[in-house]
Amino acid sequence: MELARLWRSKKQRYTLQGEVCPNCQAKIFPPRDVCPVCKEEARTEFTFSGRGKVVAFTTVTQPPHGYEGQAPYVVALIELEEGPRLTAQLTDLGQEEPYIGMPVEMVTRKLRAVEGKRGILVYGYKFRPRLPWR
Amino acid sequence: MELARLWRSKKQRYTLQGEVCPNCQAKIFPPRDVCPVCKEEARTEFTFSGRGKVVAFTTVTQPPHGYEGQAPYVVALIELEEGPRLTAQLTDLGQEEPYIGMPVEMVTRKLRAVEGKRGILVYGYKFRPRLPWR
Amino acid sequence: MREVWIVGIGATPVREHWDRSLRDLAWEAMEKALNEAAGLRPQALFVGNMFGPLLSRQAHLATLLADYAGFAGIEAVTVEAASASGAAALRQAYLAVASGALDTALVVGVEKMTDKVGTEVEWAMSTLLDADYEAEPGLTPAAQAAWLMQLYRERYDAPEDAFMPFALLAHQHGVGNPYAMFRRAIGEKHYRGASVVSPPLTIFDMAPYADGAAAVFLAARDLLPPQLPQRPVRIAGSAAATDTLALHDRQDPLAFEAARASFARALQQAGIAREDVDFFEPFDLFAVYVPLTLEAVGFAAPGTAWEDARHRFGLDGHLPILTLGGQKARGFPGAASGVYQVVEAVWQLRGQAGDNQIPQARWGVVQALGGPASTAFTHVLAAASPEAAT
Amino acid sequence: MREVWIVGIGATPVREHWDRSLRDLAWEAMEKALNEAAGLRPQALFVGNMFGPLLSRQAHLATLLADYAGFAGIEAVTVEAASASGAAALRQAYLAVASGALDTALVVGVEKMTDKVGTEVEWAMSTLLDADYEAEPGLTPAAQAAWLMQLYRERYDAPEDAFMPFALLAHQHGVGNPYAMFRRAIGEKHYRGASVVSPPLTIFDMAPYADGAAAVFLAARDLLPPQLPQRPVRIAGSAAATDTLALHDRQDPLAFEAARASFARALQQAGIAREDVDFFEPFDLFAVYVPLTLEAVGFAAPGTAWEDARHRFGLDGHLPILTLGGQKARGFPGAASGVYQVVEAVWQLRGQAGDNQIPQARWGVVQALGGPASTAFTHVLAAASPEAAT
Ligand SMILES: [Zn+2]
Ligand SMILES: [Zn+2]
Repeated sequence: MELARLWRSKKQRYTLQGEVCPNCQAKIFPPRDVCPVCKEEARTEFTFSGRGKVVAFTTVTQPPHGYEGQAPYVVALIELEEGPRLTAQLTDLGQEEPYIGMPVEMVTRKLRAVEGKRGILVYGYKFRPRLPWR
Repeated sequence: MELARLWRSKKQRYTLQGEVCPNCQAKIFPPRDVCPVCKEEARTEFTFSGRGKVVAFTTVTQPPHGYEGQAPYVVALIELEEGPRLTAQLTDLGQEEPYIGMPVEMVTRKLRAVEGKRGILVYGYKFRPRLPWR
Repeated sequence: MREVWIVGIGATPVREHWDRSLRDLAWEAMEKALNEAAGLRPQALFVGNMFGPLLSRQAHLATLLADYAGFAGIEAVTVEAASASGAAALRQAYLAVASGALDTALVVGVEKMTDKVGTEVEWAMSTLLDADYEAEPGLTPAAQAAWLMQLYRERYDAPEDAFMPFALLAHQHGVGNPYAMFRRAIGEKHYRGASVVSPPLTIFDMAPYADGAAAVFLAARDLLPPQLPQRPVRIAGSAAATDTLALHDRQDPLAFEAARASFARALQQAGIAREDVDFFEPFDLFAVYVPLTLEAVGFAAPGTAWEDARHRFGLDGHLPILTLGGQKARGFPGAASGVYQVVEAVWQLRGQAGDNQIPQARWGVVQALGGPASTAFTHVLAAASPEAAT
Repeated sequence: MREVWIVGIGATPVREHWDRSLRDLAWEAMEKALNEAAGLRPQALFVGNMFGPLLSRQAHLATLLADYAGFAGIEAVTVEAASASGAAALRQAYLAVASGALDTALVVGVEKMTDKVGTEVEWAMSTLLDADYEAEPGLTPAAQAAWLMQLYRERYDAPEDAFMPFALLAHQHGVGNPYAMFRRAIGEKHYRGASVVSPPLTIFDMAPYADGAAAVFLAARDLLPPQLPQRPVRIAGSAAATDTLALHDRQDPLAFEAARASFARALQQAGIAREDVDFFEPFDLFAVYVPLTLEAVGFAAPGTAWEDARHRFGLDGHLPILTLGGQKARGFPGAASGVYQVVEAVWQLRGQAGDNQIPQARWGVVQALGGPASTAFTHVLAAASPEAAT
């Protein structure tokens, strides 16, 4: 079911909403209430641009239950232009091969079906290739 | 899924197979490799008669996932005539109300459907009323 | 062994916190406890949790919480002992500090019971039973407690409402607990009209499932800062015991032997007698556990704990119990419960229990159970000074 | 703190034990360990397990196992720290005995990875990641290890087969381990032809999921019976550390900082230098963890551990590692792995490692990781006498 858990992280998953530290200006994603840089409280909301680049990537061929329909899919370590890194799938690759340093941008896509709830889908961020100057 | 786990306990669930302690003759159910009475090793198989009586009982109206179809059902603490106690559902009660001391006997019945595996059912022991002299 | 003291406590209100995650709840409790610890930093984090993997897809929780809190690399483990998990985490932290290996440690009990609903939560609760021989035939912890009610009444010829006083007492005391889920006293009419879960057990014979986190900061005696914002409380005794996991394997289902054994050992370590105990927090996940515990540890003769119970075990009674509402009124946030009990006992020993304050409370005893005393953890807590709380 | 010694060990073969349950496997390991303990009885049971609730519907496992083993009421808890759970259980047991609260304790790591199949097991493995920000987008531990391989090769300009020596070494050493799942050496051709899981990671870059149980019996020094059937081994150092749970939150994903910190603290406690270590058991759930660990703890310079690795880290090398096959060849029985590592190190320090014996082994270091060194537990084990194993 997990509906409550998924509902809670909606803003993060739909709009890359993180935080900015009011003390040291560090940008924070995923959100955490303590700034990882200066350890001060950091609850000021900050929405990320969604632009970034690929740091590492691979393809999942043995997926967890619930992700069978999408496999094989590409999952990447991505660095946002504001600094933080996150984990996301790459999408809309077409014939393009991902590569280290590939410029990408965030889009909202279906992630998976919620187990036991026919028809309830989880949406969230994925990243697609972008032209470097966009 | 749980198929391996359920397959393992087949003999216990289908035929009440337990153990008898070769040292102190204690009858043991559910099976355990150490005799709970004398602490010696006890791996000799012993099949119980399936006759017993109700020690305590209640009705489950808020069942775990997988048991919704059967609820409300009666679950009882049962003492076998060979001594050990076990947990089982009462079945075939008809219009009879269970009571403490009610004589019962073991039957094999469907317990539940295995999650995620359409059509795979778990069978096991339940107990039904018996006439005291049977 | 070194003396171990509680120098900070914290907790969240107990609620259905749909909008809050495990990490979020845990951090609120941990931050409050840290704020009382006068600048001490924890060298280790001990997490009590049982349903993270099943209900929130999250194992490896201790590392997540240490990371989220910014504790920069300290050691962290999760401890599980069913519904006593929070108390089990406290005991491991206590042993680590008592050993001299660590000077400070933070304990947090946290649970999200409401991340899934209804039958999924009952599935999770059923994992606390013997999977193959109790859960598989469809037993639930509530049904098991219903058996105990039936067996108790049968053996002692007790009346139908023998367990009522413990629910009424808890709800009466919950009024004074700012973190409690239910802060209204209930009457006999409410109790008798409650909807049945597993007869004879009704919703008033069991605690409501809920979310919450509670934290306790421990320090070795020599580390105690001279200027603590709050009076510290000493852990004078700590003990644990088990019994058969399955109730059907128990010689006598009504003998809470693990409750008795861990209580006796904890008091022995503290060097006190049962008569010295100023208040007792038994584990009322199910109301029937309370008389069985009181009788096992010797606060009542077998079959008699329910008699005149509101008088004997109320705040003005000979032995106050469930002094801030217990699980019944505060709510049952799974593994966090055992830590909430300690937080509440610390309020009493600091003199911060408000309307529920036990005068001159010096010795408080807290006991958490996993299942029907399949596991029992007992801690004896001592007020800082001979004057005690007032 | 009191000295703590290992007086008994036991384990089951590592296999897909379809026909055996958690309690059955655990009891085999515990019974073997008890049989070596010359009549000592455990005062507590510490269980390392992470997937009981998810894969076998069984929480409250420590009480079940204490009950099943006939330990009549002793205290029991389950300890979870992801794939390091077994080592975490050992550390809690060590602290309990070191503190003086207990004289003896039994540790058992047990896991049934095969009670469910394929995607269900991957779901369980994914709970070890950050549920909301790693697992939800579909990351798996294997994919995360593939990133590390890519990052390592990128940074150090390492060749495609940089991780091959660690797989070959493990399989070569597994031949001599009677409990190992795979007892055949593999060649470069096998390695290069292996099927891909998450490129570049193949099935030879990761350990196979399996079932098993391993147990270790601890006693305080003053309790050591004069006539032990086996030479005891001393726990000379024990330490743990954490890092960020999510790899994306790590400053430098290739810096296994928790591995470094816990290794350094454990050696410091033991009073030895890195040069004194006779053999090392790193945690090769994924092959890439091995060079990252060797470089973090200082056994190799950054980016160089793979070079000439079979020579340097073989049984005749300067620092033998994975001396009985590691996770790769022995198999990865989840939480039990950390206890298997200790059992194998004890064989070395007793001189019972057969064809794989390290001559004159006096100091062995064992390290278990939860995730990519999100958690690290290090134990330093010392042979009983200065003569050491021969
Ligand atoms: Zn900052
Ligand atoms: Zn016997």
